[in-house]
Amino acid sequence: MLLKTFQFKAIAFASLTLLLAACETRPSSENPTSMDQSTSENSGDSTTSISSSASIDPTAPKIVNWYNLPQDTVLDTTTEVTINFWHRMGASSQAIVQKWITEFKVLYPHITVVEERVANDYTAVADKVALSITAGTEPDIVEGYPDSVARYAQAKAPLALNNFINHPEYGLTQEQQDDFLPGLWAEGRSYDNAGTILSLPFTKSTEGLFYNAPYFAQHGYDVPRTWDELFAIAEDIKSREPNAIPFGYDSEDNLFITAAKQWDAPYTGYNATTGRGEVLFNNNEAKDMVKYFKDKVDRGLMITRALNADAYTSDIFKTNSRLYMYVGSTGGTRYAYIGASASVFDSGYRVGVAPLPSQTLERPAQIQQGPNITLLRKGNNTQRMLAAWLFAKYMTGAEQSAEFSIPSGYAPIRFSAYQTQRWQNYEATIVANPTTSADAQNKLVREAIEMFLENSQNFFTSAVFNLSSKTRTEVGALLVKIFAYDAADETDLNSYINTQFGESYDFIVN
Amino acid sequence: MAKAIHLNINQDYQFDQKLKIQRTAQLFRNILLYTFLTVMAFVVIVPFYWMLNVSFQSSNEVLNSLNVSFFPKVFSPQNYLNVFLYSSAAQGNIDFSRYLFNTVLVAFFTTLGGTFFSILVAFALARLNFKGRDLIFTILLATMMIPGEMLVISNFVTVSRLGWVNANDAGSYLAVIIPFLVSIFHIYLLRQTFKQIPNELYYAAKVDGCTDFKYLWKVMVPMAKSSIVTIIILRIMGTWNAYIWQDIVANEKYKLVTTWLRSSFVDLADTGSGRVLTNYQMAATVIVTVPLLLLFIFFRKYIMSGVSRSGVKG
Amino acid sequence: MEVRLENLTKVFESKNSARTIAVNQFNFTIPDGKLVGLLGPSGCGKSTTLYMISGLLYPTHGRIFFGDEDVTELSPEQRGIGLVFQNYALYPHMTVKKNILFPLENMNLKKKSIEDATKLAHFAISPKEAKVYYQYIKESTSLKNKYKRLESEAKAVYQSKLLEISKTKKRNEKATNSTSSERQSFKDQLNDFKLSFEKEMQNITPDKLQTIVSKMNDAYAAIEKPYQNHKQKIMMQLLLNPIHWFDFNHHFWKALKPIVPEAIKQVEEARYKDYQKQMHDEAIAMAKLVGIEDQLNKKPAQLSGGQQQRVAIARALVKKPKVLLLDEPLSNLDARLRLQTREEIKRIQKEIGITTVFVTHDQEEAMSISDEIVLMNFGAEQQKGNPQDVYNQPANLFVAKFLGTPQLNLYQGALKNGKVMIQDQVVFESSSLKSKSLDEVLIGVRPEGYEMDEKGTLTLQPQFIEMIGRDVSLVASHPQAQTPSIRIILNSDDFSVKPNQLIKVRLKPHKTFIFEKTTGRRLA
Amino acid sequence: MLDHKRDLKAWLYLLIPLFLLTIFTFYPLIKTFLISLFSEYNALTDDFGRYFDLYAYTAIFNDRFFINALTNTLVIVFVSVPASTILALLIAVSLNSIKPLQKIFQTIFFIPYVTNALAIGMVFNVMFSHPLVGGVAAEGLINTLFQTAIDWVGPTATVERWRTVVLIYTIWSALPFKILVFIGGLQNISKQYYDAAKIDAAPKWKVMTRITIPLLSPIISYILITSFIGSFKAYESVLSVVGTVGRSLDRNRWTAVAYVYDKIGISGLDINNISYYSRGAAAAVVLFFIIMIFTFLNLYISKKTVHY
Repeated sequence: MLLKTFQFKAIAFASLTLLLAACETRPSSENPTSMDQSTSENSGDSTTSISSSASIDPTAPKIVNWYNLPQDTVLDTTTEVTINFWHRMGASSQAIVQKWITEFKVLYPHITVVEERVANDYTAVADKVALSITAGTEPDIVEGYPDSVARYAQAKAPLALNNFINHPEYGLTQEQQDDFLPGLWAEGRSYDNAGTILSLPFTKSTEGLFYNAPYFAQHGYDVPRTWDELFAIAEDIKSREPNAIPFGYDSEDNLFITAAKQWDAPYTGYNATTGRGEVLFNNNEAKDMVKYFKDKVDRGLMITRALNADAYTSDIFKTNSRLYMYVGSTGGTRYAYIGASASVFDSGYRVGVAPLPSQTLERPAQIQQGPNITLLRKGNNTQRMLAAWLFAKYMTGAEQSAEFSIPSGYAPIRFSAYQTQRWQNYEATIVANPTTSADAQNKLVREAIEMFLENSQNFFTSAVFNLSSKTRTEVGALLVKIFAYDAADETDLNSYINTQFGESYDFIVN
Repeated sequence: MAKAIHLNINQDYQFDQKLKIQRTAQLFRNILLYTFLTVMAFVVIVPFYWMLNVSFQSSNEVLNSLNVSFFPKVFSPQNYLNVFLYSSAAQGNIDFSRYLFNTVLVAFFTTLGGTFFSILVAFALARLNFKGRDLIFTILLATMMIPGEMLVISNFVTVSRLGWVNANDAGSYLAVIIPFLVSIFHIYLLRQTFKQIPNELYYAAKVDGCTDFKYLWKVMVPMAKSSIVTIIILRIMGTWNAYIWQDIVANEKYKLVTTWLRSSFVDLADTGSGRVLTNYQMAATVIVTVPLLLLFIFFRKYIMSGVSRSGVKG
Repeated sequence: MEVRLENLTKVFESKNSARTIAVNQFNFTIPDGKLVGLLGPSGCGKSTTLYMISGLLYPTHGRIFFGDEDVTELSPEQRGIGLVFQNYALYPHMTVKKNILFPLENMNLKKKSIEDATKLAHFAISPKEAKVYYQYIKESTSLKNKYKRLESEAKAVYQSKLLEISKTKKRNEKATNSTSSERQSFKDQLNDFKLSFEKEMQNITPDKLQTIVSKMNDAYAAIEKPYQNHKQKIMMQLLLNPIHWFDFNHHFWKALKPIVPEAIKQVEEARYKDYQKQMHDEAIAMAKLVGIEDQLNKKPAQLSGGQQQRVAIARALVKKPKVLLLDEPLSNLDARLRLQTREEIKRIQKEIGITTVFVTHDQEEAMSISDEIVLMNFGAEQQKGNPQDVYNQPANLFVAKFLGTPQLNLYQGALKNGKVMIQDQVVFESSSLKSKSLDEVLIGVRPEGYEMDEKGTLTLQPQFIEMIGRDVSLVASHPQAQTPSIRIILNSDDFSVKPNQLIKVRLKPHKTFIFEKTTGRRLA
Repeated sequence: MLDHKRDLKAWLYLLIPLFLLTIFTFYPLIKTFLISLFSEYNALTDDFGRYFDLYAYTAIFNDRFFINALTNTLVIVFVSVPASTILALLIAVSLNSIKPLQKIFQTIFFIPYVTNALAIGMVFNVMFSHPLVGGVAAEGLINTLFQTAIDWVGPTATVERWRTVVLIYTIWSALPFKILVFIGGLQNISKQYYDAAKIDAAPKWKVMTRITIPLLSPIISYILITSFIGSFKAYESVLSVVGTVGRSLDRNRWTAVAYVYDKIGISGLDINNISYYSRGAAAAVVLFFIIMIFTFLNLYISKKTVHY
């Protein structure tokens, strides 16, 4: 019976191989396909600096054709449209979006927006969107990171917003565009040199150094600006409290990427000749950087989330003992207080926030993170895409931006957000020395956002290509391995680091 | 004479001796058996003991205690209630009961449809003879060896073309139920059983003017009920353990318990530690395990003879 | 019901197109109400024949008639036969009662009896039309059967022709041509059938059949109509009262009985009869007939072989088949039970007088209960007739050898103008042999065919004496015997045999048969 | 032996199931075969690309992580399947030869079968857990019991260690079904064989090897075949036991299936312009053929050795 099966399969396979003969065979050196070429003129350096907005060359090849929206297009308010918005927001944020949808419905009664939380993390969202693109059931608007957008771009799925932005009636005026924080705005343009805009900034954050303010005051520490300063403090603490772990860093991924930037160690970038994204982190500068932190971890001065049994390091921080400073996302600012027991809070536990320390003061760098919103091309259904655009525009409005930031700690993405009544009221509520956890949170959030604004010139993002997210998670895992590795001696450690770097690199490019 | 008697006694004595030896050997063997079984049983049971233990610990204990506790420091049965009340941000505020409901629903229909189709196909393959039967059976056997992931993507495209993916309605259920409704493994198992039902019964039924279909349901199915019960259990288990496929196709509201068990209970709402609240997780696991355990205890007899049948050559 | 087999042939084609002819041109008629034993060594095609009669197998050629109805094309259930298998094939998961009920449950009694009743009603109401109509129905069905038969015969012929061709085929054009031509002619034939069928249909169809039918129905409706309204009302009333919900039909019928018009009374009766009860009663009756009424609630596994056997028979008979088929029904029973059940079967068969075919390889069995036996070998009939005749006048060597225990003894001999001699001793002569001469014949002698006689012409070397119950048999040897030892049954009065002393015997003519050695044909 | 006039009926029984199978099994299967051969297949546009060649296959066989994944799979297959089978057989036989407590034991041994595989995998993970930095979290059960501080499943766990845990888990979770099947089989063996053995005063082990195993051999071969097929597809077990929630499974711990999932998750082309997706498909196909070969081997061997 089963022998028959085998024959049957064998035949099937034979026929396939016959097909093979009929088919064209690949020339040895073949140029990469569409997406890669489009980015080929992209700046050669390892990361696209955002503070200095890249020069636009309209003749450069476009990653996707700009959708042609005639200037005289008018919104057809008679026919109903339904647009889908996929995201991964937590409950509270989702509630806000739902509120916006109802408000938006009042403005445009004929547009129905269906928001949906399709996954737990952005990669999963991207997977779903990718699959839905294959199946032709993709949403109109999706929340996500640039590398996902790059992924969609392989199917020419993202909608180029340029003509929508430039539309006299429904678009954005120049000052409206300038109202966006330049760095964030530029990110939407970072996919090619033709100035194609594929995304609008949505919820943005960076990493900040959160420290136990009273404790610092008590021992007369100044807020550290470099890692050396930070670890000097850490050692001092350690000398006082032997079982303390003075400093925590929540995201290993971020630590590696940011530190690499600060150490001026290549991480990822675009190959100058082929123009394809490439992985570069396997170099000595990066290894030195890793060794620097590994040393601190070994000396019990530092801990990361993975080393903390997958608990945010703020977890220990909140106990007002052992851990007195940590680097976390400003998006989660409030968690510096949330969960801290009342007794701790009443005992005078207060949190301060500062920019991320850097290796040298000359080369500060701070990762800029947080998802954007991207529109997806819906064939030639202009009205539908216009509707989607309008909602996107609405969500990124000053009012909304402010509304979204205050509870979360994400920074408003538009300057005018700070002029809104809502923001003013919020500012008014902030008290100099809060006595309730809620007040303290508000104060801290405000400080975090200020920090965000003041340092936005130090923001950077990494190159965006089909392996970038894989690289990101891999370097994180790499860091954890090395930190957790129990080295016999210097040489052993070096060899281990080398092998691990090598493996990780092979793994990613393979 | 006396000597003889003495001899006899002696022999009897030796005889007793033999008996004793045998008895002790027997005893020894039993002791061995029971110790072996008990040890194995212990090994098997430990994870469950642990599951229960954790499921009764307080959140504070699972998050902050610095050494394992073999019994809950603070006995907190309320976990079992909280599992249902707990709506973690990570799950977009869809609570456990919803997932349980989905699972039960899906399990019900997959079992119903799946078993029904398995019976039909197995019958056709085992009883009726028609051109190309062997070919079909061969192909089926071959597909039994396919790793499921070879099918995932194409199937995803198919179901989404049918508009079932992330559908906010029964569509999501269809997407979870339909694609893997027909299980070749079960067909195989059932066919083996059917094969063993003597042909004469079929001829007799024919003579009694019984149609094929009626014969299937009135004679074959009752005779194969143990195998069918087994299939049902396997089906339910399948749904209970379904992970990847349903996670891909169904949107949050329509996913099944496994997803919940794995990715929910991430502690963001309470203390923001970002850790998994294992006590809730385990409580939930216990909740989904118990009904199946009862099911088994209830059907033990059938299941046992059922699965063993499947082994016999057909 | 008489069963007629017309040159029945069954050819099994295995995948590698090896053809085995299980039954070959078998012709036979089973008289109505008789019990016929199909007898033969295993693999002689007797079971195949039985299964063809049952409809589980379809013949390759030939026809099967129940009475004058051609059932060749009919499926088992349509033929209305009862079949008892060698291993009884009882449904293990059903109780004895359920087993017996099973056939009844399958034959929609209600529908049938309503139809019959309606027919009667029609005859009662509008005899003229009814007569015409039902006549037409009858004729048309038989016509259909006829053409079905014709077609299938033609098909069989066509296929056999194709087979011939494919055999003689030498991979050349002509062969393929001939096949195509055959196909063509076959097609034409079918066409002709179709045409002539339509024509004949025309003939038997009474002019304005429609009007007749409608007339008939109207007449019926005319009577039924007023009653129907009544019926509705009554039903409503009953439904209002919950007491009636349980066993509704019963109450309903009770209420209807007085008001139902005479003409359609049976129809309504048939409609509201409690068929469950009827089936149940029939099952019980059957159980009584075979004597297992006290086992009804047991599962087959709990019964002895003999009881299972009876259940099987009951199940076969319960739907009152026209023909009862038994496939080696006794072979699974021990010797004593076998005798018992044998009688039992005979009794039951006589009691309901059903035409019965009984397949066995045990000649004693067959001979003891059959009204008539058919001996088969190599798929062909060897001899048939009343058991005793067959035993006394075997048609050929096979039959003679197959029947009778101990087996008949064979001697090598010669035939010199009418005289049969063994070792130059004339042992037998017969007028029927005239003055034939043949130097090689076989002399078959039944064990009881010897007589001690000083002047006997046959000299035997005794070996020992065997006593089986009352009869004593002498085991002896003879140089010309086909077997090393021969058995002789002596009548106990004359046996003064001393060991190792030659004895002389005479052959009884009517117990002695002469066969042609080469063909096994019987000479005398 | 029954002559069938109409094939049509049989097809009616198969109609719907075959239809479903065609859409959801045969079609994707064939498509995957094709994708694995079109080395520039673009999953997002479902565009097969220009080239029909075996590059995807060469790529995966030059990928040490695929080889590594295969090795992991094979280890799981060749350790856990025989081990669990033998263990299950022993347990079943012992269970079968005791009277008191039998049912209770049976139930206990069946429990793993009805628990959610993933969840219980996580229990194992917790039991073997080990904090990378002292004093931030508790040692797992095992480390506590044996007074060790070994990383069994964490990022620094050595191959031997995490494999041990995975194997323990896979064996553990494979036991119940097998025990069940064997007990069923043992109960079908008629007592008389054993009585005969008693009369011949055959020693216990001889009874086992000469009677029990031969008579169980059809069931054993069935178990082997199905569980080989099953464990070749292992993935969730590893993921849940030695993976961490929220992080992708460590590449060194991949099984073949994990490899497939990773590759079909990445879009676009690798440095040699071979679509990752095609590579995933190729890996799946390779796995498929390996499984098939092993199944035939199994069947062949069982044909030789099984007494039906």
